[in-house]
Amino acid sequence: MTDGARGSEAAPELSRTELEDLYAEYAEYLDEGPLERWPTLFAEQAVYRIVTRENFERDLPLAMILCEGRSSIEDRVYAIANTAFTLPRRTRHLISGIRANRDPSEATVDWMVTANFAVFETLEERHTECHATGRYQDRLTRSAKGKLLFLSKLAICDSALVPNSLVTPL
Amino acid sequence: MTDGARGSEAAPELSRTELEDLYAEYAEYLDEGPLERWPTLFAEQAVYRIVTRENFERDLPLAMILCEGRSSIEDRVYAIANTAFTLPRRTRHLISGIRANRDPSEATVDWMVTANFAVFETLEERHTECHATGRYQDRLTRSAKGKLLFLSKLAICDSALVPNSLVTPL
Amino acid sequence: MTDGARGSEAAPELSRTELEDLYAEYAEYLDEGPLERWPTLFAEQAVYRIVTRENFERDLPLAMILCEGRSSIEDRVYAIANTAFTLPRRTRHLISGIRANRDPSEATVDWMVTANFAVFETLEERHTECHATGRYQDRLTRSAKGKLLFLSKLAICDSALVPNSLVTPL
Amino acid sequence: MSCPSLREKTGVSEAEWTDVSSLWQSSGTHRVPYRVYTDAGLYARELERIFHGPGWSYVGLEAEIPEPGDFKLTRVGKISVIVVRGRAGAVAVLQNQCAHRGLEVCRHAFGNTRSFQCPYHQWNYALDGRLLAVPFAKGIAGSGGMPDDFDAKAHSLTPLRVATRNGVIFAGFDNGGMAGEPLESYLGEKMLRWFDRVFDGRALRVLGVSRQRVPANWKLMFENIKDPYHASLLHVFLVTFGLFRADNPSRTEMDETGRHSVLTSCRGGARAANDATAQMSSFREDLVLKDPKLLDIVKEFDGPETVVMQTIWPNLIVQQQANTLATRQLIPRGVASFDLVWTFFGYASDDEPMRARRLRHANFMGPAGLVSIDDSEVMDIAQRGIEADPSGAAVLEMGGRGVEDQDHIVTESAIRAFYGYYRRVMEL
Amino acid sequence: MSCPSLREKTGVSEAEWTDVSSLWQSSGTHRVPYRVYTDAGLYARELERIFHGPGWSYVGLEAEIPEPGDFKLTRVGKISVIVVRGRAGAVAVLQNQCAHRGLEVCRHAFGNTRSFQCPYHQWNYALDGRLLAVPFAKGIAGSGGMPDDFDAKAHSLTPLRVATRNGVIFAGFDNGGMAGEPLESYLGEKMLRWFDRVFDGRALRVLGVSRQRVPANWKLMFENIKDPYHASLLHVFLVTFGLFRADNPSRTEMDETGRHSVLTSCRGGARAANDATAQMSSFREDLVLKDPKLLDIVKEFDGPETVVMQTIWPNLIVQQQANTLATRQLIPRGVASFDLVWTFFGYASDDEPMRARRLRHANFMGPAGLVSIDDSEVMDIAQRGIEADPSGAAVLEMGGRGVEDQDHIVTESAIRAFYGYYRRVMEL
Amino acid sequence: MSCPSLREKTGVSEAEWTDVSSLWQSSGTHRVPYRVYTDAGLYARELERIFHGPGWSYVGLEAEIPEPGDFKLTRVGKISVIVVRGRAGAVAVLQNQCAHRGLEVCRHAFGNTRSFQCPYHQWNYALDGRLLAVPFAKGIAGSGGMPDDFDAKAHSLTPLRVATRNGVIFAGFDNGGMAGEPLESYLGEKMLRWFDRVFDGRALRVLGVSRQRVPANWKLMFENIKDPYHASLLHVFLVTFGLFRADNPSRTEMDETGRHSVLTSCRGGARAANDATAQMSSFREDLVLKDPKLLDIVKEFDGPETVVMQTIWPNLIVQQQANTLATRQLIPRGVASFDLVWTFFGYASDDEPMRARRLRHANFMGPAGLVSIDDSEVMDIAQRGIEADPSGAAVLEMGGRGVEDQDHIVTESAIRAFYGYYRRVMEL
Ligand code: FES
Ligand code: FES
Ligand code: FES
Ligand SMILES: [Fe+3]
Ligand SMILES: [Fe+3]
Ligand SMILES: [Fe+3]
Repeated sequence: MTDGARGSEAAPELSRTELEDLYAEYAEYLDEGPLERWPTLFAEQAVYRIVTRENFERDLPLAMILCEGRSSIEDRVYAIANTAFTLPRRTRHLISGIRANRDPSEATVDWMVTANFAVFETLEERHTECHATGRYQDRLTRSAKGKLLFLSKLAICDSALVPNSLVTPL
Repeated sequence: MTDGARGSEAAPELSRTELEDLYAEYAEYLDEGPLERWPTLFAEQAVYRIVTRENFERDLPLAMILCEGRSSIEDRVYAIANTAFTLPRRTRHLISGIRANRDPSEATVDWMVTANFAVFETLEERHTECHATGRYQDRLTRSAKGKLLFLSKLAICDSALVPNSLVTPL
Repeated sequence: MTDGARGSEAAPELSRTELEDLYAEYAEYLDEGPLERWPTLFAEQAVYRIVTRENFERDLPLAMILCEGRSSIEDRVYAIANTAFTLPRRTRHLISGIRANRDPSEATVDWMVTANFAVFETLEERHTECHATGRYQDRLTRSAKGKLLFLSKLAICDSALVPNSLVTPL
Repeated sequence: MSCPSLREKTGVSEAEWTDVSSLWQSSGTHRVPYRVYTDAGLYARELERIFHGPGWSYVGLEAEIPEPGDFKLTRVGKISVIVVRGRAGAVAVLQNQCAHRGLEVCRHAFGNTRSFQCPYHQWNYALDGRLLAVPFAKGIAGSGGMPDDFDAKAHSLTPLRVATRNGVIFAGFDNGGMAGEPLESYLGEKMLRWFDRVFDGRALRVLGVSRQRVPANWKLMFENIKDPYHASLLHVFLVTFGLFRADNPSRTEMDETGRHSVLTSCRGGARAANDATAQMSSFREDLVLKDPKLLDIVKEFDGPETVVMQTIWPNLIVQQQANTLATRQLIPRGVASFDLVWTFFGYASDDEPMRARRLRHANFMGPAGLVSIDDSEVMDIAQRGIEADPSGAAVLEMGGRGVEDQDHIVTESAIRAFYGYYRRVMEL
Repeated sequence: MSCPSLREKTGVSEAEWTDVSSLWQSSGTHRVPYRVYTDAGLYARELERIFHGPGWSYVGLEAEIPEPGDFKLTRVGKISVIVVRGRAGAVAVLQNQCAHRGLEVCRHAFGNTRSFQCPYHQWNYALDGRLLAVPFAKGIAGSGGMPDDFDAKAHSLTPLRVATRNGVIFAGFDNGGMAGEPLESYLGEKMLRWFDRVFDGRALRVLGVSRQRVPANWKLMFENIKDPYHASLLHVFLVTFGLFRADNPSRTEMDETGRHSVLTSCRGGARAANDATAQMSSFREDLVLKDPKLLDIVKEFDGPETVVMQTIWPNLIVQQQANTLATRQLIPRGVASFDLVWTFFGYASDDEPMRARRLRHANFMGPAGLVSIDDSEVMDIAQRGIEADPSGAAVLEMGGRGVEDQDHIVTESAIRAFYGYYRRVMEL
Repeated sequence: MSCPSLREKTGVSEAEWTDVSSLWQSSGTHRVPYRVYTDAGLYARELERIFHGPGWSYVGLEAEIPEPGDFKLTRVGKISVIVVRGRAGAVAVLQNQCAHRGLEVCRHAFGNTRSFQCPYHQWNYALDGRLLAVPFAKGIAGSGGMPDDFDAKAHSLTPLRVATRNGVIFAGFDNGGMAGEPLESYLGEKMLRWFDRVFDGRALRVLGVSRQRVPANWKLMFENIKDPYHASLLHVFLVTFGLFRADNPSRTEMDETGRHSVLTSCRGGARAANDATAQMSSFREDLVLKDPKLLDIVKEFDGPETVVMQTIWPNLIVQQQANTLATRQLIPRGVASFDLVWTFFGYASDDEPMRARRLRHANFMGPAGLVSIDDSEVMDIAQRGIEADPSGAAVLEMGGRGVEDQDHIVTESAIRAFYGYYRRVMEL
């Protein structure tokens, strides 16, 4: 009995729990905080983007959030927490169908990972609502110390229409 | 340390990742397409049905979708894509609580699998909404080549009331 | 290749599937019934609580449901089924991001587990709606016979505002 | 009010009350002003005059409640009613509103009971609606209780008038003491012939229920079924497999009031392309099913007709297409929404292959139907298109401007006839 | 407008404005026309005359905002207000609407602040509502700024009148300069006695807040609490464990206007079946709790009463049942919705076992309460049952047709008294 | 009607129709009655007179539909329209409503087509809206079909009048045959200067579209952009990084009607604290970006202005901030909701670094914009604050009570000018 990611011969070093835990931490830092821990899941040169399916399918490059590098991700976190005016809100990320494939284009130890997400949002005096659903298309790598990190993360929103504001990253 | 499905002695050959991946692919082919890949997850004699909890509990046989065999599943896919008039829409399947049990009634290598699902739908100019939630009651088998396939799949919808149309399978 | 929970050296005996199955059973007994099986997932001295994020963050002890011990959990189940008047409804639990950590404060074989949940509810003549989202903060232990059980379970609701009634536990 | 949800804020209903006297600009019904699909005031009048009015509404099949005490919940217009079989076997239809303080006394879609008990104070009603018991009506230890002149007989669950024909149950409210027209004359001879074709007295077997909430005005559903013209164009599946085609022999018939109608068609043999199919971009000569079982159709009724769709004012469609039989009940849910409740059935005498066939053919119909999905999608964008600008009017001139029966499908005659009756009832 | 969502399309609100002069067909209040639960026009009048009118509305407990600068948000009717403790310790209640362009200046349910600053242009308000600062009021480098005659004093956060009694905070709007009746006379002597039973001057300790949005008209909540009749029937849990039973000594008392009332009951010892229980299908002699701690109740108030439920017009219920104490505040959210906000509390002097007991007994109440869940579920189907057909009227004849105090539970007297006052205020 | 969802029950819209003659208590526009943001009747009048009226509405950029047959869907007011490039290259704007029975004939946000075909009966329309084909118009085998006098020319997709300027497309409805004012005189010379600054005739390249549904009245969006006062206070990000500051040279200009306006500002060099920043609690001297690329701004337009925000009545904002360029289109979605559609663009001649820079600067704007998110959040609580109590009025006295151009940011002059025109058009 085995528990390998697909093509387990080629990538024997990615365990199911390690993969699940990365996404669990990702959701935890966004939903529970502290938000400042969220950038620690990204590699230094990581690119993080949120796009709509509409732009994605029309090959238009616009992103709702575009961070080029972990520094830029940290700036976004700082801005959300310190410069932006936002109403009290809480998000909840549900992520399922996490599936890893060894990246065939890379000699390094990288994986392509896809997953489905649903993000719920709760505002004061209002019921919890579905804020966005969509698809992650990610690339993972390992730090020198062996920590699993996002080398890139792309969140593709199903809806072209945001319910007012997109404050917390998807 | 082990990662067996329940009763791991009896079914040592089903890994956690293989099980998760099957459902991840199932969701992917429905949500991301191409829809034509979706029938490839079913065995040739597979029965696929979507029923409401209401009919299910009253022992009424009516299905909203009834496919008897992979050919029939392929016909459904063809009809959705080619003969049906449907509005532009996008679905998102979240599946959790996937649990496999060795099928006690079979000598062959079969598993009974249950899971919970929530399917979201997004239409043009509208926000993403929860379209259906429910329960999968599935049976898995292996093809001669060892590929994990649905021998039968039953989706039981919690709501008796469909929000307009049920276009994409659950 | 390994499939250990985090810190697998310290807690080699918790497999991924065993962890997933516990939460799958938890959801199944609540959503599919029989509800009477739900208390069997708790240790005898287990504490079960549902609180709102609002009270939790203000350090207020009020719980919407407070069960001190499995007997008390069984009383709750009995009351829902036998003494309470409730409208026909069906719930669906989606749980993701299940993450286990060895409990550092305990010499016994205990784990701290966190996860995100979304619970949907369907009433007669109405569409399925998101009823609650939130966070589980649980502690697991093993019975003498080795069965994995909840030693405590805390469900923290994101919304302070319940859509009418909270009938089925979260 | 501070809105509880982002979504709701957008839902401001722009009730556009119309000056009804000037609504219909022309005589006849070859134009239908779009306001009839969007105006909240007209909708209120429809509920009053049409759904809660003197006619007969379909409420179910006797086969759904075969045993004494069996009941189902449904609605006549917006009013919740219980359809229940009494101890002696007779069917009653009761308003589902407690005579005490208005609760829905019954909350289950289907069930079996000895009596209906309101949860609030346990007032108990017989299966015919009579108030049987009021707890503590005589007080406790001499204190309290109902007044001596309290007359239990005046506080029953309001019964509706009921009529059944060959296993189909209709009900209606009493309006000013009028008992209502007898069901048979209400349906009329012409319609009875077709009604009795499917409901011929054989025992029915219910296969299941499907429900969908369509985001459109209820009349769009009736128009759809009364419109043979669309079927040959919209429904690629039907056309391609010859289940319905413009060049098949077809008829549209109305009762003398125009409120009911029937559409029949006779499937031909060949799937060949011809003059008519040349006009149909819907026709796909090349399409072949991998699993031909779906088209394994057995002739089961006399006469050449292979499709019969009957619409009965104000809330019933009777469907026979291939070997799938169903009633479709309309429940209005506001000016821009209705529930469509499909009850699929066969006959108790069906053998297993026929039962399996009916279930297989049910793939054509319902919320996921290979055919009917086209209609629910179309109704959605019909309502949206109309709401965006309800100042115009639909143009119903296919097959002329009259309301006569027709022996072809290139006509909107049945829709015009429907609106002729509608104008009279609504006084528009 | 093209509707953004399938769901919303069904939400067309059928505002059925009623001719109020003919609404109430009879004198007295043994009939309550269902339109009072469904009519948007009457609801607008309720907001104006009842919630935003001259009375006193509950807004919170002093223990919720113990320190200077502590604040909470709530609503009086549909108007958002800040309840805040000033530097000097006095409580103010301020309308949460910026004097500049109307924003909610405060967005947090609870907190502590030195001042309220509107995010839009940073106008800054003191804890008593005075406008302290307008950025750039004098312009920049001699350009712009507010006119010379701009009077900051005329642009404060509107303060409400405030009254407190033993730690409970009430507020009200000034209507035409009227200061409002003093709180004590507003409550009246009879009610004060019961009010002071729980709020006896001891320091309170808040245990937590629960909130539920009930899909029903707000008056159904008051009726429910003023209705001892239902408690002995609906609440199987209460009845079975003797927490409330028809054969327990009970009283219903009203103030002289009929707007407030109190329901008291005295738990007996034995759980035995008897004459009264024979009439209760709710009674389950066999039911035993596996964990009896839930029924470990300690007597803590003088007098024999074990349950006291007080309703104070227009938005407060004070609950004492077993050892669970709570205020329940009603916030109307439209004609068919209200928020019920429960503030559970004990006394600062409670020892740990009592605190634990109160938290345990809180299982009876709130959105998941073993008792109160029956009520929220019942209100849902009350509203649905009434909306389906609002042409009728509730029948309130239990215990006669009068509005007197009663010493038993078999009565709807307090509801009739409530509607008596309602008719006068609403001029119906 | 029995509500289908708990949520909807709370959505009862309290349409508070106002006596318009007494709405505006004062002359001038230094007060704006809150009812203009909440009243359903006024909203209906706005749709009729403003959005569906004689002016010019923005509908898109030519670069969005570069090729013949390219189309996009959008809305003018609440009316769905197709913006399409014809075979010969000319742009047409067509009402998206089938001339037969009102369906939306086009369902895709963007696409390319040879003609528009309605799914229901396959009526086929040319790219200029002409009805090309009606299937079975001549019947089948001599039966049915359209009447002989059916005039296809009278049943086209209604075309709107269209005007373009330097790649920007405007459209409007014909009102009583009036062709509408020419676009250039509609914009006016003063506004054209700024309009042509960005739209200077260079080919545009679309970078992408963002859409957000804001739970607020549409006018709050225009107020926001016409309000330089808030920018220096609310937008900490802007202020801190010197992208917009109260002490930067700034101007507000209006066209002669007051309906359009432009706000310009010139970024200074130093980020130092000074007199003005002392008044800004928004200023954070210590804040430094870890990734300074975001502030790598290249000067690309003549003149000292670094920010130019132009508002064009009734539905367009043209944004230039740093190197991010966008049109923002307003689509009203009810009295308390509007869609904001952002089309980000650059020039076809941009080199790759500039393209990358524009995409990077797009982080400032849109639904997740580091700057604009402040505005969408503020509009939410503006609407909520106002709805809670719409009896008051906004106070617009910053920079006096007049409507003149201003050369500083401490003014609400442009908002007052906007409402001056609004009062005239709305006859309030
Ligand atoms: S409301 Fe039905 S018994 Fe009282
Ligand atoms: S709206 Fe509050 S300061 Fe301007
Ligand atoms: S409605 Fe468009 S073709 Fe008939
Ligand atoms: Fe059809
Ligand atoms: Fe109660
Ligand atoms: Fe701004």
